[in-house]
Amino acid sequence: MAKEKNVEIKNNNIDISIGKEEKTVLHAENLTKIFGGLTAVNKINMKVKQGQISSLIGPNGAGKTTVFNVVTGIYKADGGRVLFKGEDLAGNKPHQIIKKGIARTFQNIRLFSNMTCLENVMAGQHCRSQQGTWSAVLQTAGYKHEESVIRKNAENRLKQVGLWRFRDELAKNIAYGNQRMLEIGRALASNPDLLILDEPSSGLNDKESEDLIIFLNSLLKENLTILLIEHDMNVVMGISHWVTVMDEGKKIAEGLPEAVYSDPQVIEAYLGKEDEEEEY
Amino acid sequence: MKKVNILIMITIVLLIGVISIPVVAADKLPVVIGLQGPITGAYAIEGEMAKQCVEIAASLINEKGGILDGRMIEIRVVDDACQPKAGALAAMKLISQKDVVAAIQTYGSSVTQPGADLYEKFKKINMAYGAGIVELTRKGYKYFFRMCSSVDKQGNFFANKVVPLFNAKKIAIMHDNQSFSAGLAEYTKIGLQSKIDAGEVEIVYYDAINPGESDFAVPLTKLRETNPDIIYFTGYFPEAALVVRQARNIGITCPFIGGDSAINSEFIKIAGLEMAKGCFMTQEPMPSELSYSKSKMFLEAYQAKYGEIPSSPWAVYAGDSLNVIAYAIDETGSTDSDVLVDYLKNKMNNFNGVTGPIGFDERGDRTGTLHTLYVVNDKGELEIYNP
Amino acid sequence: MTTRDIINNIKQTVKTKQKWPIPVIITLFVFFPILINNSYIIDVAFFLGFYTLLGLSLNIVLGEVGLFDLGHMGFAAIGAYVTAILNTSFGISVVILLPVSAIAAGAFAYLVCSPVIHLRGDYLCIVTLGMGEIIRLTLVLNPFGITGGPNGVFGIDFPSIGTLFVVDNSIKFYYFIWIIVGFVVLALVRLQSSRIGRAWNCIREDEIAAESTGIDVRSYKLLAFVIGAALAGVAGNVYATKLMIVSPESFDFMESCLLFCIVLIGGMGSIPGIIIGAAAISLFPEIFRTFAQYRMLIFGAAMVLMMIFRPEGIWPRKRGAIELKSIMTKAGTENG
Amino acid sequence: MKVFLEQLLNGLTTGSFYALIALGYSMVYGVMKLINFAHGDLFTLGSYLGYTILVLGTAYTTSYLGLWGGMVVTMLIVATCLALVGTLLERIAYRPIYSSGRLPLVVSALGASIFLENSIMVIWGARPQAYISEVIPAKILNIAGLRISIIQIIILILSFILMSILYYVVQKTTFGAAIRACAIDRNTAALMGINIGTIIFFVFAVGPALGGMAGVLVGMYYRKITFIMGWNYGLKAFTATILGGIGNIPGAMLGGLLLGVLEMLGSVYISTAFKDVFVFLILILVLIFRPTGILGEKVAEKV
Repeated sequence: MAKEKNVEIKNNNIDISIGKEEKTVLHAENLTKIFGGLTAVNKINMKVKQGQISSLIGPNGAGKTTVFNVVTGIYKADGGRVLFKGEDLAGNKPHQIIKKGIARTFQNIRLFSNMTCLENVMAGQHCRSQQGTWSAVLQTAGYKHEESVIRKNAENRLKQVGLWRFRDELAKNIAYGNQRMLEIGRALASNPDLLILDEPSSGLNDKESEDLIIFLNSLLKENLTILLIEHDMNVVMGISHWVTVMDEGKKIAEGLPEAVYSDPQVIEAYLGKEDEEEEY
Repeated sequence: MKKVNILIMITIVLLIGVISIPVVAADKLPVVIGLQGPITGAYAIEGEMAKQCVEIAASLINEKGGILDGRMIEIRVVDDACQPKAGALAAMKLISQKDVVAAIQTYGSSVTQPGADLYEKFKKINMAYGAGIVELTRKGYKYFFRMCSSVDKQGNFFANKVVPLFNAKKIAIMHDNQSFSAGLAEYTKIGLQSKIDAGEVEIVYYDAINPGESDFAVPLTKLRETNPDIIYFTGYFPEAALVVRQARNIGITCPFIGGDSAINSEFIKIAGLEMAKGCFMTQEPMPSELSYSKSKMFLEAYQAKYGEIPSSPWAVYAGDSLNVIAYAIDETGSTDSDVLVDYLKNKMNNFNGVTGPIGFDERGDRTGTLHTLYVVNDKGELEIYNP
Repeated sequence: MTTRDIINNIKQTVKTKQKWPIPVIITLFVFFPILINNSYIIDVAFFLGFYTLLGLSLNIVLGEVGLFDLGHMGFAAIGAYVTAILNTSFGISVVILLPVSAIAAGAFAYLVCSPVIHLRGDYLCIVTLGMGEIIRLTLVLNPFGITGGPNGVFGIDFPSIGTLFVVDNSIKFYYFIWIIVGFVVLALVRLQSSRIGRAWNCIREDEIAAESTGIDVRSYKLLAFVIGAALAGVAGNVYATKLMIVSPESFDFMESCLLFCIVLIGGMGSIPGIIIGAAAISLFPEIFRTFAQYRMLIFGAAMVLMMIFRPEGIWPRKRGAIELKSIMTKAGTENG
Repeated sequence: MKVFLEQLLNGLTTGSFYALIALGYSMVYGVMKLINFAHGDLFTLGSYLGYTILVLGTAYTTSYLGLWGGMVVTMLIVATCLALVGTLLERIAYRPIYSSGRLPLVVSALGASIFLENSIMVIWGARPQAYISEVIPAKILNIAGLRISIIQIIILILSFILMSILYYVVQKTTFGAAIRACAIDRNTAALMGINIGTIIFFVFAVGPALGGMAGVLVGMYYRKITFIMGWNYGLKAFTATILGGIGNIPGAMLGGLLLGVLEMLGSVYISTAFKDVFVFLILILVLIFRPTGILGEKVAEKV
């Protein structure tokens, strides 16, 4: 299984002309999530197009992360539904959803701190392997082969995110920026079709965020679709093909970056917020 | 490489173990007899007392010049903390010391069991001083002897002597789910069966309390509602004392009769004299009641050394076990187990020990122990009850 | 020379990859009973093996997955009683009962754990604790008169293959338990480095991340419990055949606590650590028996000091290249 | 009915013992996230200290202070000693390893428990001790056919007072607010300028103090005390803590009383012997259907 994926990736070096591809990968319909009294996400509609980088932006507490958590099955939607490649994701557990091809990262990095970087990435392929207890105990040929494949993929991914030199370091011991990359590497290890990144550039310095932008663009060549939550306007404008803006749980605008950027509502809700922040 | 570490560590640890084992005395002169008892743990007191008794008994013999013309008796104590696992290890510890000719076994039936199996396997005479459950002597052990009496005898004594004495119709039996007391309750029931069938008596209450607990208000209230003529509590003294107190507090006035582990000085201390006095117990002769020539000597020696006479009859049985074994060795002039077994079971009868005449039947049970009914008098002493 | 030094030395020898210790140690180990001609010490070594087996079984649940299990002795009790009852009342050979008791304990674990597996940390801890107590109490209360109540069940046979080979003395038992332990260790080492082991550790590190990395947290937790319980069941079986009696007080809360300590003193998830921990727990009382009543007192103090000066355990698991390297070479050869 | 009321009273009496001990567990857990296994043995220690004071001091206590005065003084001395021991325990066995995670703490707690239990055995001996009757008001009242011993009433009243004081302190005062804040999030509380040191001191002083007093009360009520009773009471009290919602102080009180009554009901209507099985079953059921206990509030995991 994992092997085939691998091959597929290798052959997939055709450059997709950005924006042409119109096939919808992820489709959220009237997505609603309520915590106790407050409606964190209110009837959100959004589409994520194949082979594009879409962004979900908005001020703190707009409910961006909640959308992600509903999509990836950590929270259960209170209304509406999420379609992935036309299939309703309702009732799927997170570990089933990643198997379907949606991998994610977390806002506050969640790595397996006391495991080595390589192990972290290897763990990322769990859903792409199926050897059981007995074959592991008896070290069957099938098991050895799968393990070697996992190992090879892990190496490739680790090289891809540029952390090969840290392969035997414990995840908790590497620098913050590297931890972010490692988390992305772990997500990529499951060979996803849709990669969901929760504020990947937060806590990175300019250099690092630039590298990140380049890296994300390079991922598109793997026929990946990327959905990211972002604060940093520059990052968003730099790479997004499609931007959705949320505020207080509602969608207030969506469109091409430029359009959104000049949208008065967005400026009011989003940039206005930033002014306030500056005052304090 | 992991394995290497494992192995190294194990050997290190085991070597420490080896070093720490007491070295077996090279000098074979003394006759070594093992004592296995709960030196630590919840019943440490029983073990401690048994140790003292055995030492006294040994010293009395040694003062007279030992046995087998001039060989001293040496006691080797091992601790089983009153746990089966520790019991098995303790037994092994004695067995593995080649110079130990016989073992005096421990307090508590479930601990005695694994020990008995091991001694049997290694053909070592072992004599139990505090294991009441009947099954022990029903398993055809050859080398196992029981100095104390088994619970069925006591059960029958209660059924045939005590019940008529109080001419009781409604009987309440309470035990605490531990080997000995559950067994005693069980065999009392069996002993009563004939009377029950004849419709003379009925068991109105038969239930267990949890050992180690302190609050028996609930079971006692239940018991009160059945208003029995007598209560038979087969458990141990700590619970017995509380049961009496709480029973009296909630207005149960009928006679309280305890099994042989229920009443001792501790019982009186805990229950308080005002509650304890007038409580009965079915018991083999208490140390204080022992009036045989040998017991006098023994108890004086004990008092001289420890300032009081042993409060537990089991401890004295431990001492007597030593006497019997020593006597047998002296008579047969041999320390060979089979010879001794043959002598103890077939030839020896009515050896007069501290606890009276001693003999053993084929199964290894002691013959000729008589139960009596004791009562706590106003001075808080146990005296034989004669109405 | 503190334990720390000893361990460091050994670690050195291991690091410097000297091959000589292995055969030496193994031979020492194999011939130990013949060298030490003292059945008491051999029995102590047997019980060391017994506790190692239990420690390893608990280590799967506590060390690998990080689930607090304070009722683990209950599973051993299931194994022991299944063996005892089936053997004494139906005369089934205890060797056959070895897998049976494993399966019984495993199945039991599956049944009782599946409803509570979602509980976190201390809640799971108290539930397992309660479960252990329930098992013990039920055994005492002798349901349907099969568990023999407080007396327990006795007269259990020795393990034997027909009549030609019978495990009937300390030395044979010593080999019996340590061979089992050997196999278990081998299996666990392999599991640790497999995707199963990784998944377990992921759950220990961060459940949510594990879940969204594609690990079915619930079923992997259950798997750990079932395997752990099954091994405990095996231990129980051996215990029953060794002592020839099983009685409830051998499986009380204190014992479960000791198992807990074995894992933590040895070092979570570290197999050599577990064996050291087992040694510490099972040999300590034996070695210090001469101290009689002060023994457990010292023991308690030792546990506290241990945690103060080496909280990660005597021999914590060293994560790193070694295990992965081996796989890498395999990968190389197979895909080259 | 009469029987039921009597039993209810007994249930509440044992319940209040559990509650007093449970408070110790709950407070420590709330602040430290540590199951203080040694707490049960602190309770035993309190019981033995009370015994010694009463036995040695009978002459003084009864002659100078009278029965009641003697009792009060004993209580106070025991409480102080236990507060001391508790804080010492924290300093020696727990403080050095806060940094190294929770599991080492658990082991250390177990070790401390074994140590305490056996030191008690070494000091006072293995045989059970009994509170002497002279120092205990042993009168039995007969109210409307109900037989109630004075000591029972004392226990109920005293534990009620103690608990209501604690309840007031924790729920109504700023200091209490600080404690609750720590229970929710220690680090944030520290950032808010709450002195964690003081809180920890308070928790490790008051918890054992209450436990110790419970110990004295148990001694006075049942007279018999053994060095192993800590396990039993500790286990029950801990169960009570979870039942009420661990880390939640009113919860501990409720849980304790509830457990006492449940036990009573269990042994009346099911079987005395199966009582504990019944109790643990209830506990497990509660945890399955309300994992955070009765009063514990549900906290959503922030992702």
